[in-house]
Amino acid sequence: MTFLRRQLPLVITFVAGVIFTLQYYVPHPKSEILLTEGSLWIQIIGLFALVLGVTSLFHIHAVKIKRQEPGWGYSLILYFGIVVTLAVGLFVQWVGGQHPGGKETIDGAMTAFGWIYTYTMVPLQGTMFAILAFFIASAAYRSFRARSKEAALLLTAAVIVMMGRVPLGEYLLPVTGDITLWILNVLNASVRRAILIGISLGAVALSIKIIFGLERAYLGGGKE
Amino acid sequence: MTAVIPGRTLSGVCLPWVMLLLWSLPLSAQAQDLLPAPEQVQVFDTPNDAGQSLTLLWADSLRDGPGVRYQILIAPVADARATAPAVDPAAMEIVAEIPSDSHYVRDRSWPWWTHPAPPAFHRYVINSRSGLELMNDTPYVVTVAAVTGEIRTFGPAIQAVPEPNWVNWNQMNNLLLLLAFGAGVFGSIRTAKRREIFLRRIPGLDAVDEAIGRATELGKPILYLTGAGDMGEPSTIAAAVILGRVSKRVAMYETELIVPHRDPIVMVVCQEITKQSYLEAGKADIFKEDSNFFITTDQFSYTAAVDGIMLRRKPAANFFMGSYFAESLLLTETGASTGAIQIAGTDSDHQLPFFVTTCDYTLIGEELYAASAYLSREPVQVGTLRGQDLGKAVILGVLALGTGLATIGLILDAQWPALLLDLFRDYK
Amino acid sequence: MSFPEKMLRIDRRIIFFVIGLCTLLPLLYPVDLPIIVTPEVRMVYDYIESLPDGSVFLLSMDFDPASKPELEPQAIALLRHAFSRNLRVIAMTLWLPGTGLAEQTVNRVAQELGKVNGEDYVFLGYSPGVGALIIGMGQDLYKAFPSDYYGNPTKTLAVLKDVPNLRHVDYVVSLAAGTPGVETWYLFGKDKYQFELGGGCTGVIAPGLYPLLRSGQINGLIGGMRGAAEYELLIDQSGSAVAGMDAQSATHFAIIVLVILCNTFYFMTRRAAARGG
Amino acid sequence: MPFDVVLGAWVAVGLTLFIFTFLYEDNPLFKLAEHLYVGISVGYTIVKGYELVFRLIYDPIVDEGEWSRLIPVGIGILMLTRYVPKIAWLSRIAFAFVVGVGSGLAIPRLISSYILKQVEDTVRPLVSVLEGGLIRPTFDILNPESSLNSLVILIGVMSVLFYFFFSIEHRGPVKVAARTGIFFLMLSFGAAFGYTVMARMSLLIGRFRDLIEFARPEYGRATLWLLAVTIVILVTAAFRRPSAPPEQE
Repeated sequence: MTFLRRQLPLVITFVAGVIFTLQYYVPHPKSEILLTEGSLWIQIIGLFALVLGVTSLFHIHAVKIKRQEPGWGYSLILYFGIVVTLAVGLFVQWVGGQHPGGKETIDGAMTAFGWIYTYTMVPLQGTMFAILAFFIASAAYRSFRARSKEAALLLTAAVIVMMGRVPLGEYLLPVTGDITLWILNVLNASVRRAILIGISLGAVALSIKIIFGLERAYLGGGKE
Repeated sequence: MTAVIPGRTLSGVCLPWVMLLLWSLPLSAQAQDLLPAPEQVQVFDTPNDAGQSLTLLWADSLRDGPGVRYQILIAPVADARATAPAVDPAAMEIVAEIPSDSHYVRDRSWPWWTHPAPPAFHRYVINSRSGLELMNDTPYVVTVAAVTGEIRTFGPAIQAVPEPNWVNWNQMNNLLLLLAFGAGVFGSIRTAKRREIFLRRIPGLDAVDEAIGRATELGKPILYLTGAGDMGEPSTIAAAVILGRVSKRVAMYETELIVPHRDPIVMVVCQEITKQSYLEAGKADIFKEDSNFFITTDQFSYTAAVDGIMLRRKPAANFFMGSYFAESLLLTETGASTGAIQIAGTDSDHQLPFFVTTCDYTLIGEELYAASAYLSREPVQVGTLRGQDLGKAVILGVLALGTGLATIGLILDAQWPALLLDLFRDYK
Repeated sequence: MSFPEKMLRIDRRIIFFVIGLCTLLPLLYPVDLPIIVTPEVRMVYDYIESLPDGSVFLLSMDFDPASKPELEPQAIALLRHAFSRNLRVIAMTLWLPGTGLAEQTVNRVAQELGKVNGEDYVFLGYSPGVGALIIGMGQDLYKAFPSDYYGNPTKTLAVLKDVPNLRHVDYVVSLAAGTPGVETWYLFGKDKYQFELGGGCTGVIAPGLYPLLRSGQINGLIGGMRGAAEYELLIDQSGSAVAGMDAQSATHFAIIVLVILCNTFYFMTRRAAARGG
Repeated sequence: MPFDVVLGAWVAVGLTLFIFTFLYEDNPLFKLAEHLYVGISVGYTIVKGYELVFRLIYDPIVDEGEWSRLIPVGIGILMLTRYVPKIAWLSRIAFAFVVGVGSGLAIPRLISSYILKQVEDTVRPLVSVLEGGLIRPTFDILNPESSLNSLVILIGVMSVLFYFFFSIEHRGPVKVAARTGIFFLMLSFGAAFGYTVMARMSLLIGRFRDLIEFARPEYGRATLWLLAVTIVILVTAAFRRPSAPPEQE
């Protein structure tokens, strides 16, 4: 049993990792078939990962309601949202059409499921992120102070790009458009490139460690 | 790189040349005077691919110009054993007709170890497509003809067999670098297990101690966030390690610690780490189980709740370690408004600008990993960091040396710099 | 507390109010300032212009409703352009919450230009797997997406005839609000299947894509609402992005003024502190 | 205007305003909208997932007889054992497979796209071939391909890499290089900040445009009415708060 619990996952990771690394260098059709099948498998397993994410949220709020923790009423609202969306998405059209799942439109006409999506989910998510517009403004006011050389550089680059990316800035000071493009294409590109190289070295090192079983944190969960 | 050359010689050079010597077609003397036939023709299986493809190479010629075109012709060989297939080139199927000043070897870049022919040679790749299916392991006769007006002169017809290949030699530098880097990382980890490896001190860690000191002076709590990631992300692991250090200090000073989580598993791990730190500091008696607690996995509910904690409890120091998304600004802005010292550490590069502007100190990207390796002194972590440094050192060297070589190469019009430069290029 | 100090500690809700006003007013009373087209955006436009009739164009709308104002105008402009050039359009998304948005956008533009689903375009919808999905499409499109969003088998669709995999796609554009997005399409798609790739993205991730632009890994980049506005100008159909640019100008200048004010107050307090010893 | 559109407008406006109240302070209206949002997104994900089961698993097996798809289904089910403590270790097998394949797929591709390709493009000759075969450095600052800009990029990439170098102390020339790296980093962060301002403002513009649209008479002036209602609720709540116990969450 210990082999199954401890060693088997490591063996699987090792074998899968080595095979799919080497696959890249092998153009033979057999290796291509392996790649096709492998990617399809991951695609299907991805579906279950989706379930995993959803059930954990379900669980957390169920506990909250059960124990009547502070704010459990909001958890009820959350459940209400789930149930209504599910009911509308799965059953309303199941009765009417031949499709098994929820479609936002059928033959160009919006369905009830599409209505929920368009008039609740879209504005809610959109607004949640739109709030950041206000916070970025107050962050700029609070913290964009030329306290040091570094801060001054950051602030100058930010102000130039803010001017160079909008018509009014380019209209008042046409040169900001050119400077913005230069900052983005040259200065910014070089920094991002260095970060990309650094991060990729880190990611490759991590992947190698995972394949060789030196890094096992991803296995997480599952008490032994 | 010696291992590379057989592949090239086998399919790329020897075979076509043997074919060329074996057989060629007589041509009418008159046509040849007007329009010399294509010379040095080579036909072979396209190397480094999945098969169903043949490559044709032939020398450039003085006749190449606007008036002349090339025809590529192909015919299947009925009997594979025949060494000299009796095919009339005029009866072969025309695959393509191309202008004579196109399709050069130089149109595509090759590393020196698979370079098929001089750059000025013509190159045409016959691929399987609708209307023309090339079968693997089936011989074909291929030739090229020069055409101008009514005159057509044929090069030698050569037999070749398309086949799938097991190795893409063009990408061997990729594999080589992978192996070298892997060896570097493992070597460093081994070294780290045997002896102390030098890591420079990360200035951010001083800021951490200072912040804890100030919170103690003020008698206010410390807020520590571990980010949005799960235990599989390196940034979360680093955040947990740094939490160990922070909680030890906090225990010594008997300051209050608040650690709200977004991932239940991370919470459990961090609870253990915190408990251990209190034990090590000899303050197990004041350890509180509920200093680590879980809020919710949802981005904005979590953010709103943490913002609420900041506004009510007014912590003297806020730590933001791990990976963050759009919520970063909502957190740090609220934190700043309460006047707390804020220290961040993240590899989420999209959010770095906000941490850098709104926090007093930020561990940028890899600095977070370095800080955690510095603190934990765990050989695997330290060794990996050292291995990555080796990789960076090599890249730095290649960038400096390569730029010099590339410049000299261009000025002198020399090819030899490619011997090094090609090793660090991406080929398909 | 001195005046500059007070100003530095101003209630942030006042700033919120100013920003709200600066967004609202230009939307109600537009000025229509001229917009300059940048080379990054023009490159995407030129490439689509250069494609012959019937070429295959894949638009991956990798965003969710949170980024709608930035990326939906890009999607609309690109689709209008592709449809008017008579390209065969394959649309899809790597972001599950964006499925409905992507579907509505494609169908709306297709209807507007009289295009027929299944013949001129197809909406594949969402499928899990990210990198594995792209590889799957590169190997065998019909296997990765056995049916389109509406359940029609992909093998039988006229628009996907002779498009068994990504090698037969002429141009892919990913409109990304993060990962998975443009980088994913390069890493698992273009790197192996050798189609041309263009990028569109939100302003947040745009700076991170410049190294890929420079090295030719993507052949153009449409950045944020500004990029969308430029594209709308290129196809000569002003839409919501062009209309939003005045408000964009106003808010940017509001923030620039705030930054200047904050620095003025900051240096005033510093000087006061220096004088006070 | 059809009824469902008008109703949609009212709902959308109401929820939008509820979320915006967060700008004033965290309050029950915001929490209500926020939890509703999480619930609906989860519901949406489940519905889509259900549909995908048919498209990726059920249909290919039933229609095409592709039974091999049952293997990944089996692995996927193992993943779900995470919630059953006794057999939770089985989920490790699924994670091991996914992570193994993922690492394997990523390694060579990362080296190709993010290391080799980036190094390749940084290593450029610091001279350009001009028309007529003349070779000399070019200084056109607006052309990203010019020698000058190639040099700037080289310096930028190298100095930032130096900054992230941990095995040597930052002293002498290394300190100069790392310091240059910091300057480059700050300029790049500034540019990103500026660009992000644009992004966030665009989102706000998008929301405001909807609000303006729904303030029109054909939608029953939803925005104006609901704005009034929201303000009234907030004010009432503000008056009642002192007596209410402090919020816990």
